[in-house]
Amino acid sequence: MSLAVDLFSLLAIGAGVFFFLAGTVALLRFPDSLSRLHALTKSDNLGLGLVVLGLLPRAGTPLSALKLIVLWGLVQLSSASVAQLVGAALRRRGAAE
Amino acid sequence: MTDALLIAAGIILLTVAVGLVRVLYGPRDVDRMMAVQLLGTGGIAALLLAASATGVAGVENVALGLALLSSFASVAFITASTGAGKPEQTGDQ
Amino acid sequence: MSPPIIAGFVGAGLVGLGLYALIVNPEPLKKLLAFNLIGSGVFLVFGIVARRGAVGVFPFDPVPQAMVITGIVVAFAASALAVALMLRLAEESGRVTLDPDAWTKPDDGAEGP
Amino acid sequence: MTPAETTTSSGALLVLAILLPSAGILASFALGGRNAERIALGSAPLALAIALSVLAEVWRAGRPIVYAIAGLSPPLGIALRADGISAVMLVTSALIIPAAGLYARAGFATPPAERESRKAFTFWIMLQAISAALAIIFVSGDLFNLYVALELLTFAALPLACVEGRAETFAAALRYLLFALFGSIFYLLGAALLYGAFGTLDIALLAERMRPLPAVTAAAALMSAGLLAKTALFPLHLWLPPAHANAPAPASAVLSGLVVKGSFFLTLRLWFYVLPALPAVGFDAILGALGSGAVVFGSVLALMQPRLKLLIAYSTIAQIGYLFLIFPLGSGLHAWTADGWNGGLMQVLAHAFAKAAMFLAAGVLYESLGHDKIAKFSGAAKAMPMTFLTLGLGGLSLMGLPPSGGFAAKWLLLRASVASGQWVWALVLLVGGLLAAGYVYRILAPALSSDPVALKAPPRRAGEAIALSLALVAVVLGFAPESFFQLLDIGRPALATAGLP
Amino acid sequence: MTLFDALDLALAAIVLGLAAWTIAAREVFSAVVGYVAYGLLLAIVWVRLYAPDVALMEAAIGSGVTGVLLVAASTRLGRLPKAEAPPGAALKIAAAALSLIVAGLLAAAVLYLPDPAPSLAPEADKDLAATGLGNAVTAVLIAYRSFDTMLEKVVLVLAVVGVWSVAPDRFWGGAPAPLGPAAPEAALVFLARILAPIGIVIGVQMFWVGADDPGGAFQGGAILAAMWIIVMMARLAEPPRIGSGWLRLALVSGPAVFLLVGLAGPLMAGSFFAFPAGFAKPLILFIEAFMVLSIALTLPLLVAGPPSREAGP
Repeated sequence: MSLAVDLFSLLAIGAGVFFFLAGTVALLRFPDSLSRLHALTKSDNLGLGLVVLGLLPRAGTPLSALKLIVLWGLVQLSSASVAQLVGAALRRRGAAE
Repeated sequence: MTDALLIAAGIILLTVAVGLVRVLYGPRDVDRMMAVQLLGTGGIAALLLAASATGVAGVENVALGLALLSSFASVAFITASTGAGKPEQTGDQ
Repeated sequence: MSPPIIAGFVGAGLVGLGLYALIVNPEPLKKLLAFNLIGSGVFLVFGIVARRGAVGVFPFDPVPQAMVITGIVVAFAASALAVALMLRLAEESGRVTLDPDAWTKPDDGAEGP
Repeated sequence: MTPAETTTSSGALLVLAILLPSAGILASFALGGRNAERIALGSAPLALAIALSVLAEVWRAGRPIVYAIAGLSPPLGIALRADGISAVMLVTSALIIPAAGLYARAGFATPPAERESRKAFTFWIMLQAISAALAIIFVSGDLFNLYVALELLTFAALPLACVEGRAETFAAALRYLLFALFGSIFYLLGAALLYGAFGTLDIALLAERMRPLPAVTAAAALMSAGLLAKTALFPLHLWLPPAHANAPAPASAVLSGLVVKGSFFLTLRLWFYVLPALPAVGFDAILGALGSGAVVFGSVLALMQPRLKLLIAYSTIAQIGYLFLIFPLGSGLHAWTADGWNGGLMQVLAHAFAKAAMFLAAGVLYESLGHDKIAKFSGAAKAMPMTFLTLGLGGLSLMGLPPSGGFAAKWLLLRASVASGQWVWALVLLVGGLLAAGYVYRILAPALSSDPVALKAPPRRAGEAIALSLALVAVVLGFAPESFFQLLDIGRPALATAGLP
Repeated sequence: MTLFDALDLALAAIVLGLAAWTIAAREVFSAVVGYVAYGLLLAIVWVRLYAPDVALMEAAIGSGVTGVLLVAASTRLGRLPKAEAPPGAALKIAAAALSLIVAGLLAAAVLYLPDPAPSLAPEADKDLAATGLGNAVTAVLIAYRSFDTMLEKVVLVLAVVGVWSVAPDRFWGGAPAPLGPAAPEAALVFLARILAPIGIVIGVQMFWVGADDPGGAFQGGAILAAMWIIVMMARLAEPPRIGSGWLRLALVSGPAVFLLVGLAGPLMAGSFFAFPAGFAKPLILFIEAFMVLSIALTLPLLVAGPPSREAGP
């Protein structure tokens, strides 16, 4: 049982790490701001989501599990909104140029 | 398992830190901001992993606080740079 | 190397970096940033002291930590005051400078009572 | 001194001395409008009564009075401790602050048409804040509590410096703020190291546990640097002249007379109370040398100032310099130590009164002449004799001529330097006195001419009288009896150890 | 070298690197961005030092609210012409030498602190039962060193007066400028609408659990303050008029309640700022509740700056 859980955690967290890596590579290598933004938002949310998923079975109490989920939800919300805002700012700037 | 969690935390932290190169090179302010946003998320993930590995009490609350504020700086950047109705400030040199 | 020792070097480094910037950078806002760097370095020293004070079951000495919490709030208040002054100075004069000679007007007698 | 010092009788007075102005700040802020002025002036007699009671109690007890807040002794709790110098300084600030307040009633009243005005609201709250901050500085026995007090003092002094709201006052205030922030953060850094080394920030406990460690040397250097920046000791004085000279007169009086003494007082506490057990590493000579530099530099610059308020501000830099002669002359256990100590403290008091008087007089002068350019003072003394008498009496104290507190101070310092064979300080005292005579002469000489002068407004009698009475206190200090110096010695650590067989 | 050491060293290097960036950056705006990132990492450093209470403060105030303040300032000041001449080489060398000496002195001082380190942890814990609290840091702040905390709240009131006092006379009594754009993006409004209620719950919870767990009045207040700021940035609320009596009352309520309870100490428990045995925890929570309110109002007002609109009728 515990082995299976650990394996699950490791897999999820490993995948999460991969997405953070991907996000960073995108941030560094993609040619323009808008595409960097798209890649980054998706990867960084998936990354955190997978890490949270991997940690859920290890949460001691239901409350801390709930906190983890709320936390992920908050980051998801923030990240999506910020992406919109940045996108809009970029568009405005593009139009101004 | 503990080691695995710590390694994961370390990789994430280093990865997003490498992303900070964007803070250095920009070229635009939004690029700098994105790097900070990524750092925030990565920091939260690393914090959660390290907390789970070491069992330090109260770290969840810190992570929750960080999550709550993760959009804070970016929103401030955007509202400040567009707030006064002036064209967005760019970092292009 | 234990975290307190590493943090000690970070604290010392931050104070040094901040002090250098405080002296060298002429822009007031950058001086304020430098002050904040020094501040966080100082708070780290408190944090190290607190962590070194771990005894038995207590992982840290709570007294220095409480002092840092007080200090962070005061440092923020100071930053806010400095920013308010800079913005008003910019509004009144169109520039923000600490150069004392910028304000000496030769003979207008407008100085305060 | 016992480690677990507990509350002595009448110790509660010390808490009240702090809480009264603190409550005044909060009430003034909440009620707003004209209440700020009413509360500030209305509470002043009470503050003076508390200060005098503290003085009487310290004198009666013959040893410091102590209050352990929350009934918790250091190291976990905070203890307030008033010794002789605390009591005397408390009274000094309880006299000068209301004097500045009474003087300011004319300029800082809320205009009749308004419910509340920016200048009045700010001024009256900050005046009380200075009194609260100084009360803590004079009686607190805990270095972190003193840090909070230092910040309180900065946050109070700064808006006073720029309450006029002109660009140059903002610039001066900004510079002041950056120096002050540098000062408090370095002070705090030193406190962190001391806590790390000894596990307490209580002054008495620190003195007891003191032993030479790298952390102590570093803390001493860092805290001193921070405090010197706040005291505007040469070469960290750059912020002072514009900040003090551009503030309105009653604010300048408090800033120059009292506020810089706050951080000086802490420097005293640090070196004489926390660190006396440290083997001398030449710090006292360095402080004395910097003080001497300040005396010469400040005086020479004062000689060159075209405006009276700037001249007085530069003279503050010079007079602060004298204070630091207390470190080479008042430390250790020698025959001359008492003279050095008493002389340094007398200089604190004499300068506080003389400088406050001179800034207030300069304010009256400005109102009446419409300017404060020294070159155009011709004949003014005849038109406003009381003001120039105040400037003259204050100048007497600055020069160190009898009869004045300044004379007593410099005479004692001179005696100590001769007795100790440290002639260089004697030379500084003489040169400083001559230079001060020069800049006081510069103010008075043109004014005494018989040229006709046109006043824009007749001098404000009440303002003149307040300034003159402060100047008279500075003169009367010159007649301080021996018992006054005994009072100053109560609780002085060097004496406590000297008394032991 | 263990894994932890490697992680710590890496973290230390990044923190110092970011600090160096903030002072080296040419544009003030990018320096501020670096500073915000630096603050985030510092929060992690604080966790490593077993100081979650401080980490929360650093995240909320050191990085968050200070970040907003500095960002706004940098966009407004960054446009101004540079008045100052760059520093000369001699000054740079002297400053570098001085900074090196100070940093070296400090590092040596920290390295050679006595071992075993002195600590008040056992004493703080011994008296903890009397306060009814479980979080020693909260106990230090509100009970053992309550005097500091009360005075620090007075400092905050002075800071507010100080910030207001730089306003032009005609605006006295009016409101500070809005924090956000005239027409905020829909995404921002949406974010504020969702985030603020959740943040308020979390902030209140942090204050409430702060008696026993990491958190407390400062942390809770700081989070609430951040929420109010984001709501104002989305223009869902406007900065209040500084002449408002209610605002004034709420701002001083923290220190005032603290001071009054402290004054009542001799009657209740025989000493100023002492709490009566058995009744300490409710009193502490009572004081803290008002402190949360004061902090939550003070920080956003400090960010909003001096009034810049006429008071109106």
